[in-house]
Parts: sequence; structure tokens; C-alpha cells
Amino acid sequence: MAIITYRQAIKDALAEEITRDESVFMMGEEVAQYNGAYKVTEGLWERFGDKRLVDAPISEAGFIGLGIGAAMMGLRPVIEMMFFSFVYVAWDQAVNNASSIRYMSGGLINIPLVIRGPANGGTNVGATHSHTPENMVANFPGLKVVAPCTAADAKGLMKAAIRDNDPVFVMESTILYGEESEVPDDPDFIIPLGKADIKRAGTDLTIVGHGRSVLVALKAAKELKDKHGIDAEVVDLRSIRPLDEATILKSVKKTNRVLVVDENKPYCGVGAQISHLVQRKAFDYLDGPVHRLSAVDAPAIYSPPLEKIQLPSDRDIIREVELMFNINA
Amino acid sequence: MAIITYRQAIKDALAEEITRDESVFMMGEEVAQYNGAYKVTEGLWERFGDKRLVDAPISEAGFIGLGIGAAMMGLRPVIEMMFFSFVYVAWDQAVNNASSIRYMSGGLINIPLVIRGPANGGTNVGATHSHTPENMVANFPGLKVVAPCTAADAKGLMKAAIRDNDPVFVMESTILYGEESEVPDDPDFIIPLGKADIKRAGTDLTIVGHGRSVLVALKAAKELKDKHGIDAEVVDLRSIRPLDEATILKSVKKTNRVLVVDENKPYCGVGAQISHLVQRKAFDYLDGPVHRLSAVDAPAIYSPPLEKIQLPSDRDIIREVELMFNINA
Amino acid sequence: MTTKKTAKKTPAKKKPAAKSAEKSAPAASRSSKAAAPYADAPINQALTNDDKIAALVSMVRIRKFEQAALQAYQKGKMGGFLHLYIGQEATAVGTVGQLGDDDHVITAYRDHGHALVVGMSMNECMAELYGKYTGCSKGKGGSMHYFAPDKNYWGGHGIVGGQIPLGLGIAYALKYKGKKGCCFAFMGDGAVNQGPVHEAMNLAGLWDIPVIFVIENNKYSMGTSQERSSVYPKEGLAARADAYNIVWDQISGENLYEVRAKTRVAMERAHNESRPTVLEIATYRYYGHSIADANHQKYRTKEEILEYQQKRDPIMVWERYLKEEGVLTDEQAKEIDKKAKEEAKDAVRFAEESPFPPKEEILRDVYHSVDNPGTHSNEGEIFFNDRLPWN
Amino acid sequence: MTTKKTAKKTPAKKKPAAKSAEKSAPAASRSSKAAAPYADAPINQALTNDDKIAALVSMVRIRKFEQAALQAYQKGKMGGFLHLYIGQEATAVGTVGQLGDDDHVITAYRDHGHALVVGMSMNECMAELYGKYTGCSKGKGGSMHYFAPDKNYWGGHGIVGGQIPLGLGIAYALKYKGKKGCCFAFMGDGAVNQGPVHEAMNLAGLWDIPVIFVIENNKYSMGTSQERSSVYPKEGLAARADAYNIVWDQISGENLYEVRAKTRVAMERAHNESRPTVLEIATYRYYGHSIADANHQKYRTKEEILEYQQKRDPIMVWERYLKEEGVLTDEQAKEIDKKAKEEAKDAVRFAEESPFPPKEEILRDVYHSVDNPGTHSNEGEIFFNDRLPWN
Ligand SMILES: Cc1ncc(C[n+]2csc(CCOP(=O)(O)OP(=O)(O)O)c2C)c(N)n1
Ligand SMILES: Cc1ncc(C[n+]2csc(CCOP(=O)(O)OP(=O)(O)O)c2C)c(N)n1
Ligand SMILES: [Mg+2]
Ligand SMILES: [Mg+2]
Repeated sequence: MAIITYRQAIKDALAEEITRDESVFMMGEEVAQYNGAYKVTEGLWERFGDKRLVDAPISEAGFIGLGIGAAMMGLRPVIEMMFFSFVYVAWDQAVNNASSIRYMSGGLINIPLVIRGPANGGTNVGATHSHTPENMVANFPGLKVVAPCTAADAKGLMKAAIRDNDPVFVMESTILYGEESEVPDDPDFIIPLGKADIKRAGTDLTIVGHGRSVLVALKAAKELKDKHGIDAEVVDLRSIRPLDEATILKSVKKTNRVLVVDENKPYCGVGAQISHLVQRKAFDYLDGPVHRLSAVDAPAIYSPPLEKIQLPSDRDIIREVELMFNINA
Repeated sequence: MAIITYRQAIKDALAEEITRDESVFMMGEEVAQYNGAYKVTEGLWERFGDKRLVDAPISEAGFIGLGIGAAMMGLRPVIEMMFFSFVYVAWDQAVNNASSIRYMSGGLINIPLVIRGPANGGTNVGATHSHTPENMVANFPGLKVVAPCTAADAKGLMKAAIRDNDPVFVMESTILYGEESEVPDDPDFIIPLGKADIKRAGTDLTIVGHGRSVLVALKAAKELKDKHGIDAEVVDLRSIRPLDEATILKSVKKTNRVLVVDENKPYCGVGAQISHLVQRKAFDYLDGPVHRLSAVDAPAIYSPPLEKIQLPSDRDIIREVELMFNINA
Repeated sequence: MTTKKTAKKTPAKKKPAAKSAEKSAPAASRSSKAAAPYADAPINQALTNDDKIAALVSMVRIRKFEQAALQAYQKGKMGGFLHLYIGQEATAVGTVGQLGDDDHVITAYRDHGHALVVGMSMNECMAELYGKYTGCSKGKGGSMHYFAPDKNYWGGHGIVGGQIPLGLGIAYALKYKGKKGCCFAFMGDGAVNQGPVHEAMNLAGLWDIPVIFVIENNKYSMGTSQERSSVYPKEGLAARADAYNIVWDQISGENLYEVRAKTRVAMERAHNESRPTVLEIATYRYYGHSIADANHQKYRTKEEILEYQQKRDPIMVWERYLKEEGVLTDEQAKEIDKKAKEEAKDAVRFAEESPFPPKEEILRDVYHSVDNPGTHSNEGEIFFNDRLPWN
Repeated sequence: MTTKKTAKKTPAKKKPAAKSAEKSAPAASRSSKAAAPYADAPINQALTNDDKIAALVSMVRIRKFEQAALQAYQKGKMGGFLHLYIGQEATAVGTVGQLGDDDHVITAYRDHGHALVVGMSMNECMAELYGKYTGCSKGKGGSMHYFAPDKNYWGGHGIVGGQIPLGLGIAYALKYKGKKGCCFAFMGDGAVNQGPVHEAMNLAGLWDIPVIFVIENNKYSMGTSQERSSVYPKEGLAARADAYNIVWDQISGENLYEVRAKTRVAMERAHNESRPTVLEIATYRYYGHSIADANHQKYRTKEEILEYQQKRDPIMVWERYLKEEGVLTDEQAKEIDKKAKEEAKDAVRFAEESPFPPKEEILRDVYHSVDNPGTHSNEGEIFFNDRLPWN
């Protein structure tokens, strides 16, 4: 096992899949000659050339649509969104076309397309650039969505996504690109879509999260143990759709308490869906309501100290758990 | 009180507001000379002329953006989406620009814009034309969303929306356009945004819905009473955001049982948010989990008999309530 | 009786004609009258008499299919949208009719004509309108969403302009794979004002993509005339292509020869130079935008409609040419008409007798991974129904 | 000492110059040397010497403001994006500098120049970069999102091309209200390939909207040269306007006279004929796309950058013209530079000393109805925080 960055893990996944399958190519703004706005594709253009790494003009609807058309023909395009927020200018292509065509053709067509890029707030770039559309994408039957938080997950899910025959949205995080962790060396290392990961085992409480929130939850869990002796189990969804309901429910039935944490805006965020699911399928196991922490319900603010407050912190998680356990901290 | 159609009620609201305030104008495809694809604006162009009723080319991103710009300047544009599904080609304008500009300007700007049109499935037009994006729009702080189900609500909410100083999305239904009901004559009849309506009082169960689902629920409620003596209270949200939490919670605390019904796709649909809210804020009042019925989780199918199955019916509601009450029907 | 005779005659004529074509003694030039415009284009010279008859059959079949569909609609046999292609038949036949193995098609919701020309059967097309399981899309797509990827036909798309980037992508894939093909991406005159169309044109021009953008200009987008929806250079809508350094041409959609000739040039440009083309085909739809558009005589005059139907009808014009060339007799024409009508009638019967899809079909064809168990690294739940109506 | 003298001299010169302008004895023509290109355009002839100095001050202030911001950024005083306008100053000054009461502006994220020209203070602009409460947007928008609607300045927008339909709408509102104004809608050379730009141009041409689309062509969109992102007519990117029957012009952004002259023509077209224009201004940014773009010498040559900085710098060129005209002395120029530097330094101090917004501000300015209680028919919950971090 090598210790590499989240960024490197994604790059390795891309490089390996490009090498393995000649129908895989990457397209996006500045992905080739510029090495990627966040350097995720650094060195790949030099290595694989113009055909496999394609710099696109600022025409997201045009080139996501192109990706869908090419995928219909059996290619496996991997489209980078420089920010996932920019998918909104191509929303009709990305969600309406990508989700409907297989169905409307009665299954004659499938669309092996990956759309990937960072989907996170917290980097001082303001409201229009800080969207986290995983909840909205997951709303569309026909689409798949994953949100890895470690290097290994990023690599394994990216490879699964590229090999998948359906459209998969891979939501990364600019904040995590530099984080290092262990990644298996096996070039066929794959993490199945729809498989959650218990990032920390525990008995007193289940914290469900995805993306960077999982890391925040892990930090909080440590302190909860140290400070209050509360042993939290942290379930990393990894995949939003498909969703590993069994793992969530198993954990809930063990701990009887659930806190859902994510960086979505709250109204109809992923947390709402998980919360509904848990109370619906494990009501009798719950010692209290499912609690939830989301981003503060306002557009992402620019001002750095306030922006930090907008996203759930380890402190927020601890406070919420204290509330759940009636602890007067 | 006159008995008029839902369509007529909307038309009256538009006509009255156009008359009352010279900054109000309507723009959209075929809204003027053609009288509207669904005849909602029939006769208005003849009455108010080119300035107030504007036929637009098929450029939704262009004219929704135009509407936002004009609203920033103090006009009150009412933009028709021929189908609300088409808002996806203008998604960045409709949700990103409309929701962020006030915030990013530190409150210097506000956007008195209405985007209205039918958002429903069930009319044999297939997957790409049957979207119900109220959950996604409501995900954006900065936006407001309403979904009336009666003629009076349609009129009162439309007028409130036009007079509102924030962007309001009014989600109508082609299936309801021809439905008649009573509407107050008062030209200043307004229904506040964010005020739910108890469409049927009851004691045994709360059914929460919005849009056409409410009418389906009312039908089911009648049969539930007749068949099982179950007295359902039907809460019509009317407004998705703002949301009348107090009315929902009051009803839940009385009935102790909740079924949420809507025509959204389930993953992160409005029902998920309501379900989370109810269990979070009224957990101790619940005799069982919050149940939910949504559209079947697949793209909208064309085939008419199957499409009908996809949307929650009165029969589905009855069956679900029987399950909630452990009735072996 | 007459028809039977004619029916016998046609096959008899077949062989000699085919042979003469092989010897490149083209039918048109043998006619004593002045040749029809563009009849002498190489691609038209290469047509045998049978090919010409086949082209007529192709156009007539579209018309009869749609007339039957219209009747069925009016009887309440189907709902939703039905956008008729009647009046525009030479466009589909003149373009899609030239498809080679590596040439592909994608179009908008007015898609019946293109579908029949690629070789989809009336049965599967009619059944699709009825929402039946035997429909080309199993009843899942409906009128706007015909598909036949095995015939290089990629639909049938309902969002105006939304199919154009897809067509670009299909052509992109051809180039990627090193195939000498092209993709026709059809759109209406109203669709040109959608942003993705503009983006696709720039990309096609920039990257030398063998896509042929075809604007089927029937003068109206719903009730809006071209003049009320677009500004464009005085040369016409197609001239917008200059903005992207794309070669363009304009075509009269009433003359199949012209459609074929100019389309061929674009196809050769795509095949040989991997360059895009914008073609604008002037045409007309006789019916309203869709069945719902009953008042289409409000936004256009009866005279205008009659002008097209009586003087510029592509089937009529083609029949005239063929008769002038001595390739077609009145009787043959009648027979073709009759056969197509019968085929359409049979298709209606087929559709009516076909079953609706079983309700479980609602959850099929959503995901390839679900439909092909064991082929994917997928686990967990993929559908989120709290409860299915049939469980 | 020298500077003080110059400072005294300038006001002394003021009055006579102003008068001579009134008498339309323009400054440029008084120069003994050959007049600078476009110096004799009426709008430039009308400039007093003070006006000319003011224009220089305006350009220098932009540069000094940004240099100070860059320093602060490099010291870690701020984060996020910082897109510098340095090198492009004549564009903002030559266009926005001509704003009348009913003329408006909207632009992209490279928005500092336009902001200072409409009269926003360095203090509020610098504080915004710091995310401070005293910023023009209360620290909520940041570098990309400056706003000053009271000065007809509508931002500052981060989504490429997304501001263009808004600019169209602003101009639409002017026409609706019967005002004789226009709206400048600025975009980069990369933005032209966004669909909404195309849609907006068609609408503007179709409906006679007094919008002026300004393409600030600095040759690159991030690391992509114009040639790698766009195809366009040989006359240039602006010529795409022909597709929409919109008049266009090209401008050298190094000559303020030329920017002013050609912009004026477009403004008059908007004011008098309510017709749009597309202007393409050739310019150059000296720094990378944003601070993050440290390797900008990889996609363009050092020589190219130096060519612009040393020979085509708009401030340098303007100073030269003014010196040739006898309007500016070396000392004055130095003084202007120094004063702007000081103003920028003060702005940095102001920003540093300003407070961050209080956390409650997170929930303000989301809804007008929430911020103005009692003015709306709104009830119920509008925010959906399960719990606020500070409660
Ligand atoms: C994005 C979008 N906007 C609006 C519509 C509704 N609509 C369907 S067809 C049509 C007119 C299109 O006209 P044109 O492109 O000329 O094609 P034609 O119908 O004439 O073949 C409109 C407005 C749609 N389907 N998609
Ligand atoms: C829709 C969208 N796609 C991509 C981006 C990322 N991005 C920001 S600026 C930029 C380059 C724009 O170049 P240009 O329009 O030439 O303006 P310039 O920066 O040169 O002023 C890109 C790709 C974005 N902000 N929005
Ligand atoms: Mg048309
Ligand atoms: Mg640029």
C-alpha cells in the first residue's frame, strides 16, 4: 500500500483506465495542456496525447452533450467539471438527457459516461461556485452518484465509475485533493458503487455522512470518545446512489441513535433522504429522532471566517451529539 | 365567489396584476399571439398588447436571464415555462443567478421575478417533459416555491408571487388547468406564501401533500372514512418554500400519524424533507414512522396505463394507510 | 384489377433499369423533357429507376403512416404529443436515404419520417405511438422518442436543440474510432436559438467533426414565424454558420433531387475532410405543430398552406419528375399509395392488438447494471420507492 | 518638492483648459505633433485637459489598487480568487468612463477596473477582497462579485457568460421604461462560446435592445488561447455578430482615444436607434488568469508579455499622448502614480482594520422579505437549519 494524495489517487485511476481501455478519454476545460485547474490530470496529456486528453472551450452544455453522444456510441468519456457548480449551465444535458435516453429507448442504449470534478464549498469562492449538487443528481433515476473522502475510495470508485455502463457523477473536493492516505497497489482495485464503509466502528451512535463530512465526523468521534466516552460509529456512504441501505440500517439497529451530517443545503439535501429512510425502516430501533447537520441554509458566503461557520464542523457535531445524549456541556 | 377553472384563476391573477402595476409583464414561448400553449394567457395579448405580453424565441436561458436583469432594475417579469421541465436548459440562470445575486451584493439588489408554468407528469409526454423540480428549486436558499392545487390557491398565490420582492417559482399542473372551484371575487385576494391549508380536518392521521397529490389525498380520505372510519386530516402545503411547519406539526401532534404524498421522484424529494422535519420535531408524538408515497422511481414512462401507475393514486394512499393502521384489507 | 397489373409490371421493369444504371446510363438523362433541377448531379445520375420508385415509396409510406396515426389519435387511441412530418418527406428521404454503414442520424421530436427511412417498420413505430410493448421503444418513449441504434438512428428527442450536442458526440465517436462516417443532426428553425446548438457548432468547426447540422426550416416554431424568432444574415439562417467557419448550403425541400445532391456534397465533406456542414432545407408542415395545435390557420394563411400543398408538395413534385422521366405511371403511383395505406392500416391493427408493457417494465431500462445482473460492480439499493404500487 | 509643484500646477491649468473645451478648441489639436489616432473623434475633442488627466488617474488607480491587492493576497491576507485587470485598464476607462445617468454596466469576475471607474471607492473594494463588513458587498461577494447598483454597476459575476442575459435584461428594462440609456455587458474571449451569450445576442438583435456586448479579448481564457477555443470569421470574433444582424467593431485596447471613440458610436446607436452593438477590444492581461495561475508563461511566451507591457501598455501609451500634447509632465505623472499608490495603501489599511461581518449576517440578504419584515405576504419557515452553529 502506497500513501498518496487524493489527487494522485484520482490521477492514477484515470491513467490506469486510459491505459487499460482505448475507449476511455478525458475532456474538460484546461485538462490537457494546462494539467487541470486543480492539477488532477497533471502529466496525463504529455503521457497520453491529444486524443485521450482533450481541452475544451467553455461550452459545458456542448461538451457534456458530446460526451453523452460519444458514450451512446460505446466510448467511455470522462468529463471534468472544473467546478461541479458549472454543471448547471449544462443541466439539461447532464441530468435530463443522461438519465432519460436509456429509458426512452426501451433499453436499446446505455451511456457509459463519467462526469467528475470538485463539488464543495469552503474555499472562498462565493455562492455561485460552491454548490454541492449530489442531492439533485441523485434525484434522477438513471444516474449514479458517488462522493469519496479518502484517496483509496477516490481511486476505487473512480475506476468503478469509468467501467460502469451507466452515467456516474463523481463528486470530489478541492479541500481533499492534498490529503494523503493509503491506497492499495492492485491496478484492478475497485470499490463497488453502492457500498458504504464503516470508517469507525462504534456502539453508541451512528453518524452517517459522505464526502468531507466523514472526516469531520471522524475527528468529532474521537473527541466524543475522549470527552464523553461516547462511542460513535461513522458510516461513510461513499456512494449516494446506489445507496447501501443495509449497512446504514444495520448500524442504526445496533446503536439506536443517528446523526446525519453533510455539506448539502438542508432543504431536500441527501441528509433528508437518509433521515426519512432510517426512521421509516428502523423506527422501532430509534431512541430518539434522527438528527441532521447540513450547511447553514444560505448561499455560500465569501467572507472566510463566516464561510467556515457555514459548514458543519467537529464542534457542531459534538454539540449535536451532546444534545442527543442530554449532556449539558 | 365565482366558480372558475384553475386556468382562469391564473389568468385573472395575471390580468389583475398587469393592470394594477405597470412594471409587470409576461414573457415566454407562445404566451402572446398564440394565447399560450395551454391557453393560460388566452386573450391577454389582445387586451394588453405587445409590451406586456411578449412572445420569446426558444431561448430559455436567454429570456430567464433577461427576466432577472429586468427584475434587478425594478420590473416584475413573469416568465412562463411552457413546461417546467424546460427550466433545465436555463438552470444556471434560474437557480444560480436568481438565488445568489441578492446575497453576493450584500442585499443591494433584489429580484422580483416569477417563473411559472406546469410541472407535472401524467400526460403521456415522456421522461424529458414530466419533471417536477420543486424539490430542487427549494434546495436553493434565496428562492421561493409554491404549488397550488385549487383555483383559489392558484390565484391567491400567483398574486402574492407577483407582488413578492424575491424570485418565486409557481408550479402549476396541466392536469388541473380545467378543474373548477370557487374563487373569491376580491381583486386584492392574496394567499400569503408559506401558509398551508387544511383541506380536510381529521383526527386519526395527517396526510401532507402539495399540488395535485392533495386532491388525490382528499379522494382517498373520503374513502378511508367510509371504508374504515379513519378520519384523515389533509394538509395542503401550497407553499414548498417558505413552509408552514407550524401547521404540519400541529396536525401531527393531534393525529400522531403521518403520510406524506407527492409526485416528486423519491430520492431527496419534498416528501423526504417533510418526513425528516416531522420525525425531528415531533418524534415523541409519532405512533409509527412517517410513511411516504412518491412517483415510482423511474423516468416518466410514455405508455399511458403504466404512466398512471407511476403517480400515487387514491388506491395507493388507502393501501398505505391500511398498512399504517395494520388493517388487512 | 388495374393495381394488380401495375404491381406485376413494376418488378418486371426492375432488372433492365438496374442494369442501365450500372452502365451509368442514368434514367433522368433518357427523358425527352428538360431534366429536373439537380437531376444531373452524380448522386442522382446513379439512381436506377427502381431507386427512384423506392424513394417515392419511402415518401408515401411516411405520409400514409402519419395519416393513419392521426386518425387513430383522433379516435382517442393515443394521447400526448403527435408531431406530424407530412409535407417534409423529401427531407428525410433525401438525407437519411443516403446513409452508409458509418453514417448516423439524430433528430428532434418530429421523428417519424427519419425513422421509417432508416428502415424501422411501421408496426414498431405505430405500436410505440400506442404505448405498446411491441413499440420500437417498448412503449416507453412515445411519438417523440423513436430509437433504432442498430440502424444508426439515435432518436427522437423532445427538448428543443438538446439532441444537437449528442449528434456532435456521435460524429466525434466516428472520428475517434477512425470511421469514415458522419452524423446528421436535425433541428427545426426554432431550435437554432438554443445555446447548446451554438456551442456544438463552435466545437464542430474547431475540432473538424464530421457532423452535418440540418435545419429543417418549415417557417414556424409552433405559432412563431421564423421572422419573429430569429435574426440572421440576409442570406438566411444557414449563413449563421459563417460565425463558426462552417460551410453552409440552402436547399429547396420540395425537390428530392436537390436535397440529395446538396446533402451528398456535405456527406463527402464529412467523409473526406472530416468537416461539418450546415444545411438549411426549406420545407413546410401541412398540419399544426402537433395535434394540439388545431388553430394553425391563425398564425399562417390558408393560402400559404395551399400554396405548399398544391404546388410544392415534395411527393407531388417527385411524381411529376418521375412521370416526366417515364419512370412512373399513374397506375403505379396509385398502387404505391394504396400499398402504403394498407401497410399503415396493418400497422394500426398490429398496434391495437399488441399488449401494453407489464407494469414491472416501469423499473426496467433505467440502469444497464440492473438490467444485466452480474456485469457490474454495483451493490446496495438503486431504487428508492417506499412502496411500489404493485407490491 | 517636485510633486508638490506639479500638484499645484494642475489645478491652475484647469480652468482655461475647460473653457477652451467649451469653445471646442480641443486639446489634441493644439499639440504640435501629429495627433494620436482617434484623438480627433468628437468625443475626444470634447475632453478638457483635466478630463484627460482624470482618465489617466483612473487607469493608474486601477493598477495601483490591484498591485496592492496582489501584495496583500501574497501575504495571505485573503484567499479564493483574485483576477487582475492590470493591462486592460483603457477598456474600463474608455467604456465605463462614458456612462451617463441611464447607462449601466455588468461584467464578469475580472471586475475591479469597471468598479473603480463607476466611482466605487478603493476602500470598499479592498475591504470586499478581505471579506470585511465594510466591503461593497459586506464581504459576501468577494473579488468576483462587486456591486454598486446606485452607480449603475450590476456586478461582478463568476459564471462565465452568465451575466450576458442579465445585461440584456437591464437594457430591456431601460427600453421598457422609455429611458435613453444602454447597458454594457462585458465578457472575455472565452465566454463567447457559452450558449446564453448566443441566445442573448439573438434576442438583442430581434428586439432592438440597447445593449452593448463588449468582448474584452485578452487572447486567453485561462490557459487556452483564442485559437484553441473558438472558430470565427476571418475578420475576428466580433464578426460573429453578423449572425444576428448586429453591427460590430474592433478596437485596439491600448489606445484610450480609440476605445472612447468607437464606444461612443455604439452608445449613440443604443441611445438613438435602440440597437445593440458587439465591440471586440484587443487587450492583454499581464498576470495569470488568477493568482492561482502562476505558470502563465507556459501557455504564452515571455516575449509576448513583454511586448504588451513595454510597447502596448495602455497607461504608457496614454501618458505618451498626453505628454506629446503638452497636457502632462513627467512630474505630474509621478505624482499621479504616487497618490494612487497611497490611496491603495490606505485602502489596505482600511480593509485590515475593518471588522468581519457578524455571524448573523450569514442569514441576512438571502430574502428581501426576511430583511424587510412587514412588507411581504409571507408566513412560515423560510430557513431550514436543523440547528444553527451559533444557537
Ligand atoms: C427547451 C425547450 N423549449 C421549448 C419546448 C417546446 N417546444 C417544442 S417544439 C417547439 C417548437 C420548435 O420549432 P422548430 O424548432 O422550428 O421545429 P418544428 O416543430 O417546426 O419541427 C417548442 C417551443 C421544448 N420542447 N424544449
Ligand atoms: C460556466 C463556467 N465554466 C467555467 C468557468 C471557469 N472559468 C472561470 S474564468 C474562465 C476563463 C474565461 O476566459 P475569458 O472569457 O477569456 O475571460 P478572461 O478571464 O480572459 O477575462 C474559466 C474557464 C466558469 N467560471 N464558469
Ligand atoms: Mg419549425
Ligand atoms: Mg480572455
